[in-house]
Amino acid sequence: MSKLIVKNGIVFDPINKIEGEIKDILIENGKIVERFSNQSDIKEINAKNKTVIPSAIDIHSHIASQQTNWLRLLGSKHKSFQEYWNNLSLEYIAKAYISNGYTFILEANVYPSLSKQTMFNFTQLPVLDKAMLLNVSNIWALELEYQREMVNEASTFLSDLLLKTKGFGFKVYNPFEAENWNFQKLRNDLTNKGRLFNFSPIDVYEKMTKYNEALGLPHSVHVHVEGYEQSYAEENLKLILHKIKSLNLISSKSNLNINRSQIFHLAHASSYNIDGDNSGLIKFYNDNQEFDLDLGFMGFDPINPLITSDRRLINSLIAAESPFKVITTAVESEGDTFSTLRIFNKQNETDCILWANSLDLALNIKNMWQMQLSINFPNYSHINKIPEIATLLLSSNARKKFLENLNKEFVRNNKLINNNKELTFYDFIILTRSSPAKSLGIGTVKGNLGKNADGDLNILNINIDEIDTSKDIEKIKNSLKSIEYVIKEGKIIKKDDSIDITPNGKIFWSSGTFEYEDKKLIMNRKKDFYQKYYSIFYDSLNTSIGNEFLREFN
Amino acid sequence: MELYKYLPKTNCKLCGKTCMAFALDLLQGKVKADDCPPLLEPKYKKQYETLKELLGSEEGVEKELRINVDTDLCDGCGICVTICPVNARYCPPSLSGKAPDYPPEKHQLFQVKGGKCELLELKYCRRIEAEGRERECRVCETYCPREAVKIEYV
Amino acid sequence: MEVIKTDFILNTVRRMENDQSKEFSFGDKKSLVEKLAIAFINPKDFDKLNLSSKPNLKISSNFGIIIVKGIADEDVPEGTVLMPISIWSNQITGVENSELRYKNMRVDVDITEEKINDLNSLINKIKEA
Amino acid sequence: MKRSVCSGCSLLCDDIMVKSDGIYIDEVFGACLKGKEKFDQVTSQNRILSPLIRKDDTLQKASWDEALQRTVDLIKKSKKPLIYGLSNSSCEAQLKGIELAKLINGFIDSNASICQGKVLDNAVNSGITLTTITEIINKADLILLWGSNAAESIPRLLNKVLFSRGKFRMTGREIKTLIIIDPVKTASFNTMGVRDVALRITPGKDIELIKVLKEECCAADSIPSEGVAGLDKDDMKRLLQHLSGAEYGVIFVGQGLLTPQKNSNLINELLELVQMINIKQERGRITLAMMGGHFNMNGFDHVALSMYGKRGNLHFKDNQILETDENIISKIENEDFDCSIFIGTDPISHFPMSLSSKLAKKPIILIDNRNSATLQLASIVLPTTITGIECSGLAYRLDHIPIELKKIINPPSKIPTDEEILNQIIQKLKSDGGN
Repeated sequence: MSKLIVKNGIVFDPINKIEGEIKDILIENGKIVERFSNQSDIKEINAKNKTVIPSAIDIHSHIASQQTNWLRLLGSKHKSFQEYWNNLSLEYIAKAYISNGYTFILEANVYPSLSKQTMFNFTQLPVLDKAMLLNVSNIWALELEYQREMVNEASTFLSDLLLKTKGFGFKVYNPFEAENWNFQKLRNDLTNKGRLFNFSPIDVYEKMTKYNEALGLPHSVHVHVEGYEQSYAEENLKLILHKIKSLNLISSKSNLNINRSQIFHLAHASSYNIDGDNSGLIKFYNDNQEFDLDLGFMGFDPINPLITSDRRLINSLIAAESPFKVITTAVESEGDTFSTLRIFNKQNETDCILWANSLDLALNIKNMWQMQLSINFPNYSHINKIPEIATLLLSSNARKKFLENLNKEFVRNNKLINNNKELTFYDFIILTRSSPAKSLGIGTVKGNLGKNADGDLNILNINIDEIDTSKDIEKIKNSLKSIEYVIKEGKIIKKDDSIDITPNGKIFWSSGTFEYEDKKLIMNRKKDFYQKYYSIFYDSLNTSIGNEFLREFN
Repeated sequence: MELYKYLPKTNCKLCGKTCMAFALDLLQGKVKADDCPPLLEPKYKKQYETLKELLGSEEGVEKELRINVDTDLCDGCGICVTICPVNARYCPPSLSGKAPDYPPEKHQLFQVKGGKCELLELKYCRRIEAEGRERECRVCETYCPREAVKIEYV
Repeated sequence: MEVIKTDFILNTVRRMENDQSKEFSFGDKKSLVEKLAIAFINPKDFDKLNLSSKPNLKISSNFGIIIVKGIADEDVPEGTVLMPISIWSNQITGVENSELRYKNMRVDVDITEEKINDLNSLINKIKEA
Repeated sequence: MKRSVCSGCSLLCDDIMVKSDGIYIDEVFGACLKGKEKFDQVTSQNRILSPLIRKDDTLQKASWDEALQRTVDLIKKSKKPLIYGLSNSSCEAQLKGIELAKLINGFIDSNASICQGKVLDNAVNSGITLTTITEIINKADLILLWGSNAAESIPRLLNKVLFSRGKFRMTGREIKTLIIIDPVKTASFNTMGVRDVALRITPGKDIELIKVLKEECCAADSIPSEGVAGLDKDDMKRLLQHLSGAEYGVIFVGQGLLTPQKNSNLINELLELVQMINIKQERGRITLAMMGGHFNMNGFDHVALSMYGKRGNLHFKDNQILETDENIISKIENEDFDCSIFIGTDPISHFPMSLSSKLAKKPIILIDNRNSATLQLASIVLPTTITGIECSGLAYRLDHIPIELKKIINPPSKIPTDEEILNQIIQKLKSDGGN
């Protein structure tokens, strides 16, 4: 069987608290081992004076849902989209991720009715391991469970839904926004009850957090707060965070060795403070370790696709007379989405503030394990911007240089220029590798170079010990830009410029650990609901994806 | 106002009201066709019979309800299955336009089999079991796109 | 008898009973002709053309000519010919600006005693064209 | 008795019940006539059960290996092959079709491009608001059939969208308004109630109606008193009232709207009208739904988009995709091909004579399960299974919801599926040393 040894590399493995040790990594049958079962047929890579790190993990992306196809359709008439995003084809996405050292992606927003499309796309997405989160915040079948606390009923149904669709967890996003059939009138207060429902959005956030912990899923509830990039978002976010905090929940996975300690994951946290003042959020996170967030870096690309369910954002984009058109879809009473294109401009003050927010959070939240680096691909940035983002985090000089090209008004008002804090390389590895793995609950196998973890790693052609990461930014950037080796489960996926996309990746899924004796009764009730109000039977959600693609994770 | 067509339209007021008002009451089951004296005259015989047929056999058992489905015309769209109020009450799937389960419910009137509509149990039809206005139900006939369903009294 | 030539609008449709893709049967070309080599017109047009005197309709467009059986149909508005989409209607539909033209086309309609084209002749026509 | 999915049309009803012993289908419950006919195809005398090769101008039975070899030889000789169809195949087969096109430097497209795909193409220019059937069931109070005869093209559609009783539309048919815009009085007209609106438009004048509605949307009273497109002023007023007053309206775009009219882009105008109404609307929204004919009309669009970022018209050259303005029609019209492969479609029945005769001049490879006009002209015929009955696979419903088709019975005499056939061709081409 296949054996690979990576010799004498300078290893960074934050999960095992290894910071720059010279060490051999042994991989046999895709897993990291302490010693090989026998000494024949060992492939060797000499990593002397090179840096060995786990493969990166993207905790928030939109790459394989139906909405991504609408983006591709919209982009097919824009030359800059085709050139810069290469039509956003699945193969291109996979190659772009691999060349930046990624081997695991989370598709963060899939409607249960469309999950089969995502599964089908996943099987076409080579090499990468992947998982999807189901968006259940608008599902009518859970109407009663959102009104009253019904842990058994909700968890039974949600668990079965994951089993049927092979999802990994849940996303909450604009609860019951679909009640507003028109585009204009929007709810201002999250505590207001819905027009047609006897509960408010805040109930959904609260109940889903509880149900998620009752289910014992690897990942916590994955939350997007409505009104992002708008002034409403800050209030909404505060309200939700304090509400969840008042529940006094603890993570159902905290008994594990490499645990996820959070009960609540906030997606692209950079987009909620439009005024650029993150101090409240930073204080909250420093005080409350049971919350985590991803940073949502913006990259100022020539053109950005945008998938959102946020009407406010879309309305503001339309109002600004965008030359880009919107494809609006309403999916089976599970929610509305909008797909369009947009451009972030370095001379636009708001865009600059959003960009600065990510850095502000990353530099001021004390616990690195509370944060993950994400770019909300493809909404905020192209994955190729990761090396540049790394330099911004590691070096205040790089930051200052970047600021020179931004909106003058913004530079004058923003505090970022005075912040000289710099992250270490070790911190960067936590943000991109270890922390996402931990937050997703897959830290035992991913983002980890310890025994029994998957043999997923990157070899950078750079000796981290010999350089000053805050000064030699070009070296850091180059080593991340052209990663020498990307290895997945012991196979060399990328060496220098050649990328091998033949192996299949696995789809991670989980249905939690919740068991209930009256499961049949509850499921029959739900099936009746589907029978009465949905265009398909509940059982038709069942996906028959081949076992060779699946990997169950609990 | 199909019923009005078949009244004598003389406005003789022998029944105490205009023909139009009489037709409305007739529709609501407040009066019977026999309450119109001119209608019983021989020259209105044909109209009287049509009217009786339209109203159903509430006054006697001399005529039997039939729902004929022309299988040559029917394309099995299942609109009759969905629209039939009796089906809707007993087969939850038909609420969302789905085909009912098989075997059919006891009260189910229609099912689609082999691409054609099939009449199952006529005795639960509203024209037989319901009261008042509901007895006038003829939705299956009204909405059939292929005009394949016919309600008749023979 | 005087020949009446009238301007008509041709529309092609797919009706349940005249769907060629389903009806096609090698062994039963007759039923194919019965169900597909037809054109529906309003009864008033039917009378105007004096169609009962001669059995068939000759429909000609910019793209070609076809002979089919005329059938009176009240649902068709006056001045319109309705044909099921099939190899017969394809004789008079065409391409404009790289798009198919198969609806709302101007055609001339005439009555004729000529025979309805059968399937083999049409297939041969395609082969030989 | 098993619940199954019907692949008779793009509605993909998942509520039909099939009684089968695994070899034959005994009875089908719940499916409409169109669906039933699909099941009848299994044992139809129209079925092709053996590969056929044209020899001396007649089609003769051949062995599978011989037919496959001939196919591969033909493809290898071809410089500009054309692949068309696949709307009656599963997404898995469509994927293989694209792979084949890439391998042989071919041009590939699906039936959607001359049909519902046009609406999506125009959505790029003017945006679009789409909806799905559950939404319509539960929310819609206005159903507009524009140039589409739903009752006959998708028989169970009206049953599901118009007669169903949704969560917010408990009274069902009573609360829903039906508007039909069609020159011909179709079977759908019979489903109208007293409050519904039938608009018998003059054929080919839809564009004028849309233009006036757009003007009326901006400035009141621009409807000429003599009316437009054969409709009088009152009709127009009612139509506009319904459109701008609906809480949730859905326009079903039919074939009648998809043909070009007077050199103007009708679909674009319609989409713009809908956007205008939606921006003005305060109570609700108007959405669009498309009515594909073949059961997996939307599948190819999604497969092609996720693989190459293009909805259709994929033109490959040296493993790269070429920018092209050409479509299947222009390709045939300009005779820019030297061999054509049709999968599950019957172009000779659908294309005008001018195109058919051009197709007939070049060799035709047909992969299909039934006799058709195209078969009469094909050089090689490879029989295939009926997707949705004899093999499973993914398909997209008319509202772009993915539905898994189920295998019910085994195909006769071990006929391979579309996917397997295409794969065999690909493998053989590769092992024979490419083209």
